[in-house]
Amino acid sequence: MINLAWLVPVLPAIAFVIIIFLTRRLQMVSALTSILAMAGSFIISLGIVFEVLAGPVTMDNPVELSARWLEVPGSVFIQAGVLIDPLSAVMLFVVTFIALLVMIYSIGYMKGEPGYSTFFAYLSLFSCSMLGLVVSNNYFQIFMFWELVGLCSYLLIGFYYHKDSASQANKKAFITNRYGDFGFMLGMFFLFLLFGTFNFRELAAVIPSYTNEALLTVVALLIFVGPIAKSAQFPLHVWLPDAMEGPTPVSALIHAATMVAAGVYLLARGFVLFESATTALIIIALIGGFSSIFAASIGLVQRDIKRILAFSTMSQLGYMVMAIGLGSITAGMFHLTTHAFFKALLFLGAGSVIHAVHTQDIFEMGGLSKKMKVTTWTFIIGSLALAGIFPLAGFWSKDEILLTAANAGEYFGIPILGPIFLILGLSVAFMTAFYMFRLIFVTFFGEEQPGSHAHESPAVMTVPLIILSVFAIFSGFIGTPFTPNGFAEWVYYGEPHHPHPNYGIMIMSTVVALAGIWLAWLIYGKRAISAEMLANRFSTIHRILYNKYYIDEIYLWLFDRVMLGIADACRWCDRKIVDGIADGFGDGIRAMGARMRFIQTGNMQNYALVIFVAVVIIALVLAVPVLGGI
Amino acid sequence: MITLNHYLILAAILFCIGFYGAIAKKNAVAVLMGIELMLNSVNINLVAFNRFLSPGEMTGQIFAIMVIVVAAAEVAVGLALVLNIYRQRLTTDVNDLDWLKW
Amino acid sequence: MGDFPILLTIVLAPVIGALVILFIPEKDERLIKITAAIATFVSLVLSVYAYLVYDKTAGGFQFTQDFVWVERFGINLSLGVDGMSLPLVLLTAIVIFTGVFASWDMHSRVKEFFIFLLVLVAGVFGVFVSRDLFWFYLFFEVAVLPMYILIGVWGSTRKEYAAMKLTLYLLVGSAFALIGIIALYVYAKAQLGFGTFDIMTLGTVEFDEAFQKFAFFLMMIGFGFLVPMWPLHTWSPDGHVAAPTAVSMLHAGVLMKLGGYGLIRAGVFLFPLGAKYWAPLIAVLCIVNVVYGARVAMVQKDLKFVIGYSSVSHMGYVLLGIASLNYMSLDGAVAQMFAHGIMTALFFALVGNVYHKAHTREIAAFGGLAHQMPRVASGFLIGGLASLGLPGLNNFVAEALIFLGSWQVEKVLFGWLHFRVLSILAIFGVVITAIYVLRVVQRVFFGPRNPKWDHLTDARGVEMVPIVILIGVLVLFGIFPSLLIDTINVGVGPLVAKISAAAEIGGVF
Amino acid sequence: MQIQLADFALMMPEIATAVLALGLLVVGLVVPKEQSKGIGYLTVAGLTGIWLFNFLYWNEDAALFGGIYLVDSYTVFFRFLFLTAAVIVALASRDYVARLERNQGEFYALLVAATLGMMLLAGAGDLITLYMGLELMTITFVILVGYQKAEAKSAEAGVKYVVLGAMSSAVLLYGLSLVFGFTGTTFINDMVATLSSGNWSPLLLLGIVFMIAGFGFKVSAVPFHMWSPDIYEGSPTPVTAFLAVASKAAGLAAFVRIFMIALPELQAYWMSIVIVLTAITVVVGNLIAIPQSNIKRMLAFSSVAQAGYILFGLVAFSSLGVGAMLFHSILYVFANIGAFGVAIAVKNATGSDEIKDYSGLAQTSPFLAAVMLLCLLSLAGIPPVAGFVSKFYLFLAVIEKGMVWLAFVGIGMSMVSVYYYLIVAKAMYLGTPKEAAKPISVSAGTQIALVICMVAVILFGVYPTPLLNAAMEVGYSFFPF
Repeated sequence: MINLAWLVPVLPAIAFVIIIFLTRRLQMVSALTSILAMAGSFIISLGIVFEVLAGPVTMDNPVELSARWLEVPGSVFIQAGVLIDPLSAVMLFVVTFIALLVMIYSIGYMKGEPGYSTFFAYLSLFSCSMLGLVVSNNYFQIFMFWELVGLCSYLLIGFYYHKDSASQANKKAFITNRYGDFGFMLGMFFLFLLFGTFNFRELAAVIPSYTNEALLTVVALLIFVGPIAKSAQFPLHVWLPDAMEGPTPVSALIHAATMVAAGVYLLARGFVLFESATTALIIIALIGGFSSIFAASIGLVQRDIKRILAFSTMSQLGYMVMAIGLGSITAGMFHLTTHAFFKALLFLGAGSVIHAVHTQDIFEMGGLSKKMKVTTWTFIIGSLALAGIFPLAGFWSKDEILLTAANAGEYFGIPILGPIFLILGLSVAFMTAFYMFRLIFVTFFGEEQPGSHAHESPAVMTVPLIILSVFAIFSGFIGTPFTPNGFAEWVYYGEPHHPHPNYGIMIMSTVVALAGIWLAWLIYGKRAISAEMLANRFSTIHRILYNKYYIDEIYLWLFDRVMLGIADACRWCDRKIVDGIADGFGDGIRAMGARMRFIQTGNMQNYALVIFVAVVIIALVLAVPVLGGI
Repeated sequence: MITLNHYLILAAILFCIGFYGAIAKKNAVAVLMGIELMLNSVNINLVAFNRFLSPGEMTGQIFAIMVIVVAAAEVAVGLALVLNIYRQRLTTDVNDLDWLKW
Repeated sequence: MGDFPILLTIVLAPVIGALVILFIPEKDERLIKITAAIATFVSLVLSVYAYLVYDKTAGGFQFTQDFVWVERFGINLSLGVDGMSLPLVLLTAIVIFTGVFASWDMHSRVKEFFIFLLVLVAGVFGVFVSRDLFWFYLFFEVAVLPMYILIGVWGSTRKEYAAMKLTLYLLVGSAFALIGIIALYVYAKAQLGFGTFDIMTLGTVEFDEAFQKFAFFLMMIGFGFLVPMWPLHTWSPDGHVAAPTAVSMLHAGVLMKLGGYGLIRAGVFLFPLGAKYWAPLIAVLCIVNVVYGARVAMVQKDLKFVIGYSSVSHMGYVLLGIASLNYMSLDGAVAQMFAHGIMTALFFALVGNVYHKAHTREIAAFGGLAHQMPRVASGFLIGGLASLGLPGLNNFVAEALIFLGSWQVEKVLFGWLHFRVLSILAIFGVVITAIYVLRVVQRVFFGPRNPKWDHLTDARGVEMVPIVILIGVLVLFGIFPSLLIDTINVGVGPLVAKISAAAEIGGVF
Repeated sequence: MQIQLADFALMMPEIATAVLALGLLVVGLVVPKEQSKGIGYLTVAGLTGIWLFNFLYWNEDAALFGGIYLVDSYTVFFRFLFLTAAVIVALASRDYVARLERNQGEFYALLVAATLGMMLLAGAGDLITLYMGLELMTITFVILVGYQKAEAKSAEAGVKYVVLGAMSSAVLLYGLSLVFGFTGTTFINDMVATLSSGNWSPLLLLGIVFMIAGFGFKVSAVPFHMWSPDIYEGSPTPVTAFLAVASKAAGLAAFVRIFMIALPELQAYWMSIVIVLTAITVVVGNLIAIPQSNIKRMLAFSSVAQAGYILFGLVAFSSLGVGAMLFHSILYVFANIGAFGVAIAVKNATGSDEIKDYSGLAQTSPFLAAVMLLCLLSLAGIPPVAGFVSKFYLFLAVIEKGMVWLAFVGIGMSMVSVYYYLIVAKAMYLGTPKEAAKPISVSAGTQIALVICMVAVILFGVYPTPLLNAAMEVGYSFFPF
């Protein structure tokens, strides 16, 4: 199966082409084409995963297939390649699996929307790009697919292009990501400059022996700018909440489970570089940690169901980035995997809710648990998983990250880092539990809204929910400290570190999560504490949080005043100065002509005089040297 | 003793007088006369050169005769044109001949 | 095909087309257009054929033909294409063929329009297939004047001003180039003992450093007008905006490339030392092009102005590629010329389509056009994505090569400005490009349906021809860049060898 | 001085021209007015015959009558040039002359006589012949310029031309007299010997200055050009065409012959003056042409500028320069007469010479517009029409001498010239025709003339080789340095 790995991204691409050119008018055919292709990819991925688990393919011994893509003799050789190791195998499985489920779900969710076929075409294109990214064997290729997933994200966020907000949001997403790509590109070029290759394995062979750590740090940080944007880390996170303008399945697939995780994947993939630049690693961890608490705090007070989930995603991504920054790609990737399942589940659940009530404001919902049993229960499972309640998936992966955080001091040789990251991680865990259960209490258990015609979604939507909730519950077991030959033995950097169970941390995280749930219950379930009163007491903080720390406003101001200001200045300069000089030159010549024509007075005696004067002048000019010599 | 230089200076003065007449006189006929003077100064030059430099040859004289003949033709045409313009505009003042300008 | 004069036919097919049109009555518009389409199709087919048949292992000039012209001065009509000019010939053929279809809705003075258009394109073809500098120049100038009339008669928005400006700018530029060419001839004649305008023969002459500096300067200014290099660029947005669709396509798509091509051929190739000396200046100016052009594009109100300034910005990349003077960057420069040509032609075809139906190009007047014109919107979006350098489309490959190439340059200007800083600024240009491209896409095509434009019909039938072909080319060469780059490699290789053989000298800064 | 019959044989074209002129005069008197149309065709036929006849003399190189007349390839080339110009002008002026209330024979006779004067001027081997040719040309032109005596502009132009022409003759003569005096000879070919001894009077330089002024007047080099715009504007258009083209070329022929053959020794003195004059001429001519609104006046200033370009050949002072100059002159004939030919046709139809009245010409009369456009392009020096090729060699010649700056001036000013030529193109192509505008009908003769000009302008632009080779051969044999 591994030899067919190249087919994994190609199948959805074929589906895309077929839909665009052939079956746009036939909605169901388009959907089925998409799903069939995806199923094909899924099966191959599954095969790859089993082969990897069984066979000799390990992180140190990957399978690489490549073809020449672009070559400038003696200067650059860029491959189109496939690199299969446990890292990409896991990722392949996650992406194909969730994509498949989301597509099935979309059959129901998108029913009756205009552009139904197009939607599936875009989903296929996205899958192609994402899978291409996953299997890439070099930076250049990963960069290309990196941008392509951005494109798909752009297209899908703007799927409801008739909405102004959607068309603004997709523009914002793309441009913000461009900033990230800019950094990524610079970093990539630096790598090429230093080592002359883009290939991951070749780079892995040479980077550790490179001595200029300062330069490596710069390179690593530049490359990290890419993930900052793509994985919505502070300060380039602003696009992710707005991206929720897209259809909900898109949010589930792209903006929760897969694409936003690409940043994390890239960090894991290129870890050899980051590992060689310790300073960069610390900065990455700090940014990840900060983003995670930053986003979680905003999530506390949001009203829009998808936005809460979006900030949660951002927060969890920050978790993963932090984990990798702290040196454990195992923890990061593990959390990525489990998170993909339960966050996709949550988004699809949210989609199911929105499908039923046609609003996204949680305070306009309420009491849905009676009408939408499957949705409610799967949603709660997802939330528990996210909050990290034993023994759901999230518990194990979060535990792994907290464990890594606790070891940070040791890892970097700076003892203070351990407690800092541990406390940070625990705080996030607390907030996560709080806002998720705030959401649940308000949406599913609060008072029923009058005139609500909510009803359970069709099976085509609920079945994926159920499948995902199964994974949300059990997927954590592949990587518990008690699992033999588990996740840590597959995906690792350097040597596999089998985690030893740290009961202290397990207990602490559980307590913190339960505390969050309890507080949410107090405020929104039992109403023992008035939410309004809290909001009024901490009105400043509430306002800041609700307005997302005013980051958007700052950016808008910067764009309007600085970017457009410079642009206006340039335009002015172009019209008035550059053009002005050129036109002035032309006008000057014309004016000279217009003046000089009056030499021609029409009086012939003047003409004669001119001849005479000219003769005299010439004679004098000649006379000076000649007579001077006599 | 009158040398070549005297003749040359005479011719030069004559040329200048003629030129002055040509550019200062208002009457077109007078202007043409000024030009005649210029041509005559040339004739003096030619003849004087011939006399002083190569007295055996006739080149200068022939040249001068040619000039005289041609000058006559020129003036004939010129006067005709001046006459024509006088018929049209009832003036021969060259300052008024400036319809063509700029 | 044996000895079939492929290149000559490519050049002459439009001319013959024009002559045939001369004898078609003005009334018969359809026949005129079909004739034009056939004439350009012949060129297109032959260009594609030449592109496919070109022997990359042998390299050098192929399909050569020589006609002795003025023996006394060593002027020959020598035709030939190498890896550098071949893609540009192909580009021209594609753009003009699609351009004819893009002007299918032309209904005023059709006969004259197509005659001038075909003459213009013959000139452009001629430039790319000439191996003789005299003919190179001559063909170039042939292309200029029809442009004046085409813009002046069939244009819009300040057309007379723009047409005059464009013509004068181009001519002034060419004047510098002409002096450069003549000086080159005179110098080479003294060295060789015989006069020649043959580019390869001239390439063997060792010009001394002072002369190289002087001559390259002339070429730089001359072709800089064409490219256009800041601050010699203002003709181009005005010209683009005023020109009728097909002319905009040809103008932005191909004519500007004459500048880049000329600068490489007659500048860098002949005067590697001069190129090294002046490269820093080009580099600095091209950054202004890139960043400043993109900035100005950001605040334009007219759709065509946006594209016009985007061309200024994108041609800056070509200049950056040239200024970096290495294999990758020069490859990229040529590839960028090709890619930008296709992309911008696509843009203009689409804008022309919209303008023809809506009679305005004011960005603010539009909104939600994707409802009425989904195909145009998709096309425009793809063009926009190409413009901002999205992988999978041709422009990305070109820009990436240029960036990669310029990244390798270890030069420090003014004693403090590392060349890489310039590269970074250039790369930042892609961010700004994204901003203005997406802004336009969003404002024009997205948003709520505007009933005011309900009468607009989507592109269909003949109108789809340019859109489909141009997008197809963008995607084809975007996914399989080797198809393009391998050919360009063959052309750029000898040039790079020559550059590296030349001594290292300090730059102008 | 030995007079041989063979010498007359070599002068047959001149003699034939003289006979033709006289014959036309007689025929014009004899033929009744209604049938006088044929005189134009007779002229054309006669001139064409002489033109063909002239081919016999291509490889001659002889000094006739002891050297007062030279028949070398230079002379023969200029004969071709003048005859070509005369034929085309005669063809193009058919319509124009037919409208005149005058004896048609006179007009053509004068035209042919002027041609004869030019041929004499080009072939003159000594100063007296030169003067005779010059005056024959000038006086006939004076009459032609004032030919429409009833029209105020024509009459005024006539007076101006006679006064200024005579004055310039006087200035030139004064210079010639000094040159004669201080070289002791009137034979152009003999002067070198006197001068190469290195023993010459400074007053000779004064003579040279006067000669420059005199010839400068004829070729209308700035600042001696002042007459030309007024006279060009006022003259009957066919005369203007002929004047602008042939008279200028004739003046140039003599100018170049004297300065390059007789005075190369003094190059150091006169060359700098000529260079400056050339540059000024190119600049001023082009600049003043910009604001003109009358097409004839615009073309007048453009022809002033053209004189500057032609003088590049003299400035280059090389065989290449002479060749390029000859080449440019003959191409200039086609381009300029073509442009004036269209002006004649338009004037006949609309009665106006104003550029704005050319509005929409491309739609009403596409043929005329095309000829005008191509000819103007040729004047501007834009490929693929002929003017470019010849200017190219002029610039080549100048740059070969290291005067890159002059080439810059020349090319830069060419671009300026494009601007004002394009104003005409703009009117023709961009403008809309007036309501009542009808296609302009032109007679067969004019059409033939225009077709000749157009074909020549395109043909020699694309394939200049034969003509260029001929011009270069003349250049190399005339001035083999």
